[in-house]
Amino acid sequence: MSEFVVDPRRNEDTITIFERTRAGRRAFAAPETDVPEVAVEDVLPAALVRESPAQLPEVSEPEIVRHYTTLSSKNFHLDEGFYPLGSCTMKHNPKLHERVAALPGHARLHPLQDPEHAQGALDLMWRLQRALSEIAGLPHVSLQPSAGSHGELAGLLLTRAYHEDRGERRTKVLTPDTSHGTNPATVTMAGYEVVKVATAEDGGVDLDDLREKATDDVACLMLTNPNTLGLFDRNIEEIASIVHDAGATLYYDGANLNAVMGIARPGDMGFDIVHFNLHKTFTQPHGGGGPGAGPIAVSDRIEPFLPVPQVVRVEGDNGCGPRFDLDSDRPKSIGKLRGFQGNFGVFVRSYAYILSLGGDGLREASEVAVLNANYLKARLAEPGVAEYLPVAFDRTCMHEFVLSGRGARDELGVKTLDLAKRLLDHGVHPPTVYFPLLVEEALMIEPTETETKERLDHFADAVRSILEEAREDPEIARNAPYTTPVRRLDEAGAAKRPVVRQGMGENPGDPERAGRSDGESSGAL
Amino acid sequence: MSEFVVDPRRNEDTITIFERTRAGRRAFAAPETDVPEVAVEDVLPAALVRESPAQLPEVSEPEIVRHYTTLSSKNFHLDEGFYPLGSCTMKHNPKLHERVAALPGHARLHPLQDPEHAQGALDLMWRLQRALSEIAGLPHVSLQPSAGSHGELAGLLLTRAYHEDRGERRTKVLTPDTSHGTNPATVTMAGYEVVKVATAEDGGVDLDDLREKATDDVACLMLTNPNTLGLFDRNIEEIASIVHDAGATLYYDGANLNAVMGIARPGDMGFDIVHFNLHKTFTQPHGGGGPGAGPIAVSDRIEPFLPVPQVVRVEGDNGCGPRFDLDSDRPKSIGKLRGFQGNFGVFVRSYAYILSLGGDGLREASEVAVLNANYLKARLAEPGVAEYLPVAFDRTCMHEFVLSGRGARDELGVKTLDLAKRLLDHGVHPPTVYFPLLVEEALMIEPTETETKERLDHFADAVRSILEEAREDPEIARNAPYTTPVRRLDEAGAAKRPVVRQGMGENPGDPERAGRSDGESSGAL
Amino acid sequence: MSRYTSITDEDLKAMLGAIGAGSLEDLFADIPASVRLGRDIDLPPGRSEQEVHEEMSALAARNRHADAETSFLGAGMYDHYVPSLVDALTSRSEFLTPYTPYQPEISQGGLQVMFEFQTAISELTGLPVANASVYEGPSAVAAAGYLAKLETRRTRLVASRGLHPHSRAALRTHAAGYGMEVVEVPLNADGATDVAALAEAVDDDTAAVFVQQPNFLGTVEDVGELAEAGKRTGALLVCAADPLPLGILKPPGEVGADICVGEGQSLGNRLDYGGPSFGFFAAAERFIRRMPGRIAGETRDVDGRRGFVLTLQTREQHIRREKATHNICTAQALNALAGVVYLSWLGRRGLVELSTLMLRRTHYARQALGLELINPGPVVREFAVRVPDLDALFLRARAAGINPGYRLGRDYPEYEDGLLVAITERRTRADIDHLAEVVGAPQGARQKEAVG
Amino acid sequence: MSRYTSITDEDLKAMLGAIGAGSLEDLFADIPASVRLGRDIDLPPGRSEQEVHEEMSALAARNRHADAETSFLGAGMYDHYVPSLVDALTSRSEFLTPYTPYQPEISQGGLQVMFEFQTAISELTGLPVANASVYEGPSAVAAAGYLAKLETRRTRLVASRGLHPHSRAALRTHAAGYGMEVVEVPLNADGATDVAALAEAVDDDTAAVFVQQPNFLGTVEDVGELAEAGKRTGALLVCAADPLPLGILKPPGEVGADICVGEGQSLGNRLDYGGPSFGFFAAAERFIRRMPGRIAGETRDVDGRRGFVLTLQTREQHIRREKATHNICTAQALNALAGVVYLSWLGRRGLVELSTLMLRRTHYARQALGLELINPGPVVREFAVRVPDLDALFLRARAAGINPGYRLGRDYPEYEDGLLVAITERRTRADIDHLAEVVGAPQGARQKEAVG
Ligand SMILES: Cc1ncc(COP(=O)(O)O)c(C=O)c1O
Ligand SMILES: Cc1ncc(COP(=O)(O)O)c(C=O)c1O
Repeated sequence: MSEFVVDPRRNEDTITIFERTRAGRRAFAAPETDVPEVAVEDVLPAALVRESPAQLPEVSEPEIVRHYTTLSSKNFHLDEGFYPLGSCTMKHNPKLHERVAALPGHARLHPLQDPEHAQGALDLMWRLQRALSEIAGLPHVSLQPSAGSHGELAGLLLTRAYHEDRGERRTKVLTPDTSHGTNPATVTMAGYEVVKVATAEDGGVDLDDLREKATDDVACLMLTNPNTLGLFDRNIEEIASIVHDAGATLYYDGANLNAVMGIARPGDMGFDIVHFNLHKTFTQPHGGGGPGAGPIAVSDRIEPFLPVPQVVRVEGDNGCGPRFDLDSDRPKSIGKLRGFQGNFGVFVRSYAYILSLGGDGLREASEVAVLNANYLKARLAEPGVAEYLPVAFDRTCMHEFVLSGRGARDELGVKTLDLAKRLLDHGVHPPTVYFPLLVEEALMIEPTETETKERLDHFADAVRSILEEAREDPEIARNAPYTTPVRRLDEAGAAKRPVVRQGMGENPGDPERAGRSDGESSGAL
Repeated sequence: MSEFVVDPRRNEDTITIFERTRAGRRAFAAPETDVPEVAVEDVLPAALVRESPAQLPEVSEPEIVRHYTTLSSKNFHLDEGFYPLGSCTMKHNPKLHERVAALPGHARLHPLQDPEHAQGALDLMWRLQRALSEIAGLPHVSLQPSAGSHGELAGLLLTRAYHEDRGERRTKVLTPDTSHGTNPATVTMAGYEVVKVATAEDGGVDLDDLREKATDDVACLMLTNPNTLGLFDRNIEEIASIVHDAGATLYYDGANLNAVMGIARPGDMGFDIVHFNLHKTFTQPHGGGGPGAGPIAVSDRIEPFLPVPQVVRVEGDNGCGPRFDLDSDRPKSIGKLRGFQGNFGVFVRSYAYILSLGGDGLREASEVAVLNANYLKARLAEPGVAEYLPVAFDRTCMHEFVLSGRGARDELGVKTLDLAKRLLDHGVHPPTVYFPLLVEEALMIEPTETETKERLDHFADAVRSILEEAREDPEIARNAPYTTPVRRLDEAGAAKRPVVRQGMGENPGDPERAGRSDGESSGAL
Repeated sequence: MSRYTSITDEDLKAMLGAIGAGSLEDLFADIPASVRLGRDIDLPPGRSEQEVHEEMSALAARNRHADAETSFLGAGMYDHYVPSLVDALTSRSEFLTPYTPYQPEISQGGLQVMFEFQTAISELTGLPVANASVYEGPSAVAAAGYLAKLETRRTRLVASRGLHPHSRAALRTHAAGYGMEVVEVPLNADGATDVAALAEAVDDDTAAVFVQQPNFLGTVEDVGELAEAGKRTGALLVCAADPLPLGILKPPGEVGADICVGEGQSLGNRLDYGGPSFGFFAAAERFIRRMPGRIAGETRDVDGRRGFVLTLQTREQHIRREKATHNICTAQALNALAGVVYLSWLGRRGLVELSTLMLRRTHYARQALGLELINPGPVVREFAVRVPDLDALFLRARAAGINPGYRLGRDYPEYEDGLLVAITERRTRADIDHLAEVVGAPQGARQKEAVG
Repeated sequence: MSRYTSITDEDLKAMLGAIGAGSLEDLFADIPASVRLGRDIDLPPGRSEQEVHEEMSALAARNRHADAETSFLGAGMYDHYVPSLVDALTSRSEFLTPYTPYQPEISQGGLQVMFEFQTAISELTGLPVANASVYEGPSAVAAAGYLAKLETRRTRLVASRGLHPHSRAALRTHAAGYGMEVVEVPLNADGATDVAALAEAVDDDTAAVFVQQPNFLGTVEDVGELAEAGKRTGALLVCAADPLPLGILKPPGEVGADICVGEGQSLGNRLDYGGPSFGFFAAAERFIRRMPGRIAGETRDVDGRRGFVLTLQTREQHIRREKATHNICTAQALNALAGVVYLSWLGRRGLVELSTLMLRRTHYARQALGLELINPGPVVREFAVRVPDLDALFLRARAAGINPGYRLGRDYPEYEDGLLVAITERRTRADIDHLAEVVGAPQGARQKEAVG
């Protein structure tokens, strides 16, 4: 049966909201003008006035709703199925969090409201700080950074301020070759030079290489533990002492904190600075690329340099309870990383999560995350799979693990990319691919604790069936996917001749556009 | 390429929430028990206590969310595309309405709250009553009925009470052969006998037949105007006088009110009782089969019999504003059709709609609804379509129109059902089919005012292309649909051996169930 | 052009051209001038979304809702906690905006939900067949009366005074239509249905007997005993039930009820000042072809894939017209969805845990208030007491931010001084102690310390 | 087992078996005992959804939000009406729960949204290339400084004091990292950037000049004039802009701005006590390969179908690592979605209508208050006045349920008695007159009658 018979809509092109414009349509109605109708020209110098209006869409409410609803249905999402995207901790996003974040007392609170009328918000931030401090095992917290990499930057700016305060100039920052791209990028932005540290046989930091490179011009070692291979570095204490002996700070990239909550704490491992990804470990929904929040926890020696403002708790005198305030009077502070108090809406969700799970629940989350990862690792170590996708470092993993697609590529001619694309046809999100870089054809798999055994089994079965299928006919995987709204896209072409915005006709109702839209009326809805 | 390659998931069976059970899983956590832990057996006689718990699902929150999210994606819905389901008025459901309905002052108000603490709700109901009264052209309104057919029943119970109050016994109710099924069904439930009235050449009521049947044992004529053919009955005044001369009431089925708001009013046409479908004309979302609301408007002579309670407005004495109250002291009332005050949440949405559109907007809605219907009718009267789908009664239509699939069936061997099923592959909802009964292979098409010209054109083009396709190969339509989650279903078998609930194993974790679920782990997610 | 319509002047010209009409006006030529309105509807002009939102918010602000006071109001609708996932799922436009599933191929979501809902209701009531919802509680009772008429052709309906006053009223109102008489049976001194009087009341022309579990006073009825007495002469036993307590109470279907109906609000639905919620309707196998409303059934498609359809439609108005078993068309699908999602959330054990918590707090409250009991018998979520000076109590309670409950005198002259107090999982021991304090119960107050 | 996990005892046994581990404990063998916590985290035990909801509601109740008072607070975030369709669409889990679109075939929704967002931002700013969002306003300013450094290799940044204090602070904080000095240029007597002083301040080592439109006091700056003065020595002109007033103001890109960044909250995002919202970043064509953050581009798939992908990724950290143009990874996709949905809702004409309404009410308010103006020049949505006794005004205003605005003294010693008043479409003439009355402006009061 011809593809057209099977889905007449398949031949259609998607169109943008701008292309739905018809001059005169509108979704907005302005509130009544209840003041004198001064003309813009009368109060603004002509030179400052826009000549022709911005070419925004002209579409009625029903069609805006349909446009974005239809677009949404082209996204794979966490509420649809398994999403084992390594390093991203795609755990369930509880619906309660959206409800409490939407309470007017939270959602409609102005960031510059006097602290005396924002006591609930400040108390919430204070409680979240205390909870994160306890989880990290470090005494002081700033919630300000906007995401993980913003937290990394804060960490290095704090390190610089700390050393400068001691009259030291340090120029280098060490990062393992397994580190996430944001680490080296942050180093450069913070004005340091990156020095790579090698990885040892067992997947941990190569201690000899570290000793060699931990010179007195090194400001910091940025580490992820468990690291991006999903392995806990057994030598963490040794590493800490080497770094501290060199007078450098030890930075903890918290992206993998989901493995160790309530089990081991970065502070107890010797880390000076930790960032949290509230949008990973603490269930802020990812939103297709944000928002997130990257609070940091630090040791006493780093505390004086924390960004402003800091939430402070003022004990209530004569019987009345404590008050909360914002303190910006911190002479040694590195200043501000962003406006206002940070991504408060994210704090609300994460604090609700901590209340829901409690101390025991957080520990259980980490235990189950590690259990699920090791079970899936075991399922993928079965014959029929392991030959093609050997695990990169064969150790008990923590919350995630990394396979190498070398075998599949060499023996079946199916690259990791092909495997990932074919997985799309099985209704699951592929793992993180081609990272970490030191693993050839890497597949980085993080199931998280909120998945069922059935989901893990289904994924393992899907991988197995794809490999079986590839033994028969590797072309099937090489040309996958088949069931998605679009199939493989020309990324090279997109980068060579970038089209990064909608072309606009002379005016929204113009022929070119109309042309587009006849296209539409013949089907592209 | 085999279908399995194109979509490995296609071979899977859906499973129910009950089949996702694994003993011990849970989404619910109970609030703390802060009172003495008396045992159920100690306070309830054993004879009254349930022996084994109800076999509800045992599933965690993430999997409940995925289950119902995945199910939802198997529904075609109004926010996705064109939904010209005749007689159902599938107009856009403004998102504002969901927001205001969810305000705690509305959503969390107990129905038995003292009126003095429910003044906002009673004021809203009062205002909605006034607005509906003005739109219908009848002085009195009761919001109580739960849907259109409940309103119909109210209308006939009122008619009965009215006649009995005058000491009359009447046994028959007239309905045109074009009437909706709820009309005759209501007649029987109200204890009357149905007498059919014929339809004339022009699609209106056959006056001679009406005169003949309008005897003095007739209690009421139930009419839809415009009728279910989408035609306005030009003889409405004549009809009214015939009915009234017979001493019967004239009932207006308001399902088609969307055609005439602000243009003509049932009260002015001579109707005594009108029901509104707030879930059609006034945008209450249909919810996949409700909720709705079927308020009624009546003339003075019917008013004494209206259901209780009635919302009353008490003018405020000495300067303070009016108060609102509930009046149940109405001796001639037919009583209660249901509990409490009716579907208040629906009233909130419909009142917000009336505020948004205003008098002028409501008229415009009807005008555009009629424009869209006549335009689509014209597009479907073009050669290539009209031969196969002639319009049933060739007159200017109102908000909807009816085509006959006779031609397509006889010349192409494609029945209206086949055409409808093939439309599913084009991403639009089919029209209402096989109703009204007097039109062979009927297609009843109601675009509503909130559709764009592009949507109408796309639908017309789709119908044309299906007919063209059928000229080549009628099998394509006969075997359609191809792109839906399931294809044609065995309805006869379902009715012959009804399976209307999930079979349950001995206990949720039992083998049978587990069996089901291995099925799941091999794919059905 | 309004913000919900899309016809531009250009569109209008083109469309009128295609129609062959000169103006919009022409399209209404069939409407006689004599019935034209000939003026604008007398309503204020349309307003912006923001302004409408402000107006609606101002109205809402004039209601004292369940979060604005500590409320012990029940009497048919209850202030239960509705979990977030219910709102998250029912607000998905895939569930919110479709019509009744007339095209099963593109309605499998809604149809499977109905099938799951029917299963859950069947489990709760102990009856094998349930429909996909009816309007709400009292009209469901009336629908049961109609089924009894069709089934037995008899003309009398006997109802316990323990049946919700609104249910009895709706039954009378509907029965007046289908031509039946409703007789009431009193409650005994313990606030339970008087079995002897019930046995008395039924005769050979009695089509059905109606009882409620728990009854309006909160008394847990011995449905088995009532069934025995009520069915002597071949009448059907109809039990109206609050579905939540069925988590721990004997399912009516197991002790002789032929039909079990009820109000579904307590299952994940909002208070909404009384609606929309849903009614449920479950019955014994033999009534399956006499049931009102939609029923979803399981089947297979041409490719052998499992699927669901609306089934047994030959009962329904759109097919059977005047011979239909009921006239209902639009029902309460979205509310029923909330119900089955809520029940899935509670789960097998959660339902028992929640019912047990309510039972415990109810018993705690009953003695904490220290008032004379109207129904000393077994209760699970609600109970009735006599209050010496009810008006005074209401004044004190209101001042304390408490709504003490429902005045039984509104419907029961025999309980002029009666107060009906409802307990849910939202009413904590502290709330109950606060009420006790206001009531002036010494021990109520004492327990307060205990909690503090 | 928590309500978010699903591993039953049975599952656990089976899974440990498959792993070949004796216990959960075994899986953590790699963690040295010496760094084990060895106790439970010191946090209260987990609670039910209902209890958490109550706790969070109690916290929220201790905040005075924008509906609980008549607020004239702005200063970077504004109380605009967010239409319902924004919430309805951003709450769809298809948008809410996916990660950054690394697999374009199953992320076309998010990618096309980015493309549409980029187009809208480009239209507003008058610059051809925009990215898919950065964190928020002030850090976007800092990101522009980093681009200027990479582009020019110079070491000085010159910032007008009209730039938001938080933007200047963030610029200093980040510049300390990438090694640049920040110099400030004062405002003139009219509350606009002092052009002469600006011309003075720039030299051959100046990488970029930063101005804001409208500036922090609400003054509409003559960006063209500032660009001329600021770019003399080859520095880039960076304009931070409030996107909403750009509906009527000259797009910075048309008058010499090389880069336009800003805070996007005013476009359909909540106040959220300061975040999350989004920052936008637009620039001239020649900077496209130096932009920070994600950029979506249009392309075709193997079947020739139109599609979108993340493009120009060789700028980004995951590919270029230490050579990346910025370290940003997770940005603000969901907030940017709210932004483009909001702009689609406003539409081509609505944006102008809304901006015009704000302008008119702002001018009405400025004279209604009858106070000495700090910035007599052109304003559109916000203005600064001197108040003889600010503390007294705040006391009176608070008592009247009004939040009169922002105290400039917090950041500007030179405006110790300054009050910054913001107007949005939510502040009606009646609200303004009420404020005027509290301020004690005779004519403010007079106009009140006029409205009444
Ligand atoms: C190991 C690691 N570090 C840092 C980051 C950056 O965090 P964010 O995306 O919140 O900036 C990530 C995110 O993918 C990560 O996986
Ligand atoms: C003409 C007509 N009358 C009555 C009804 C019944 O209305 P409801 O479904 O609200 O009971 C309908 C609904 O389809 C209808 O189309």
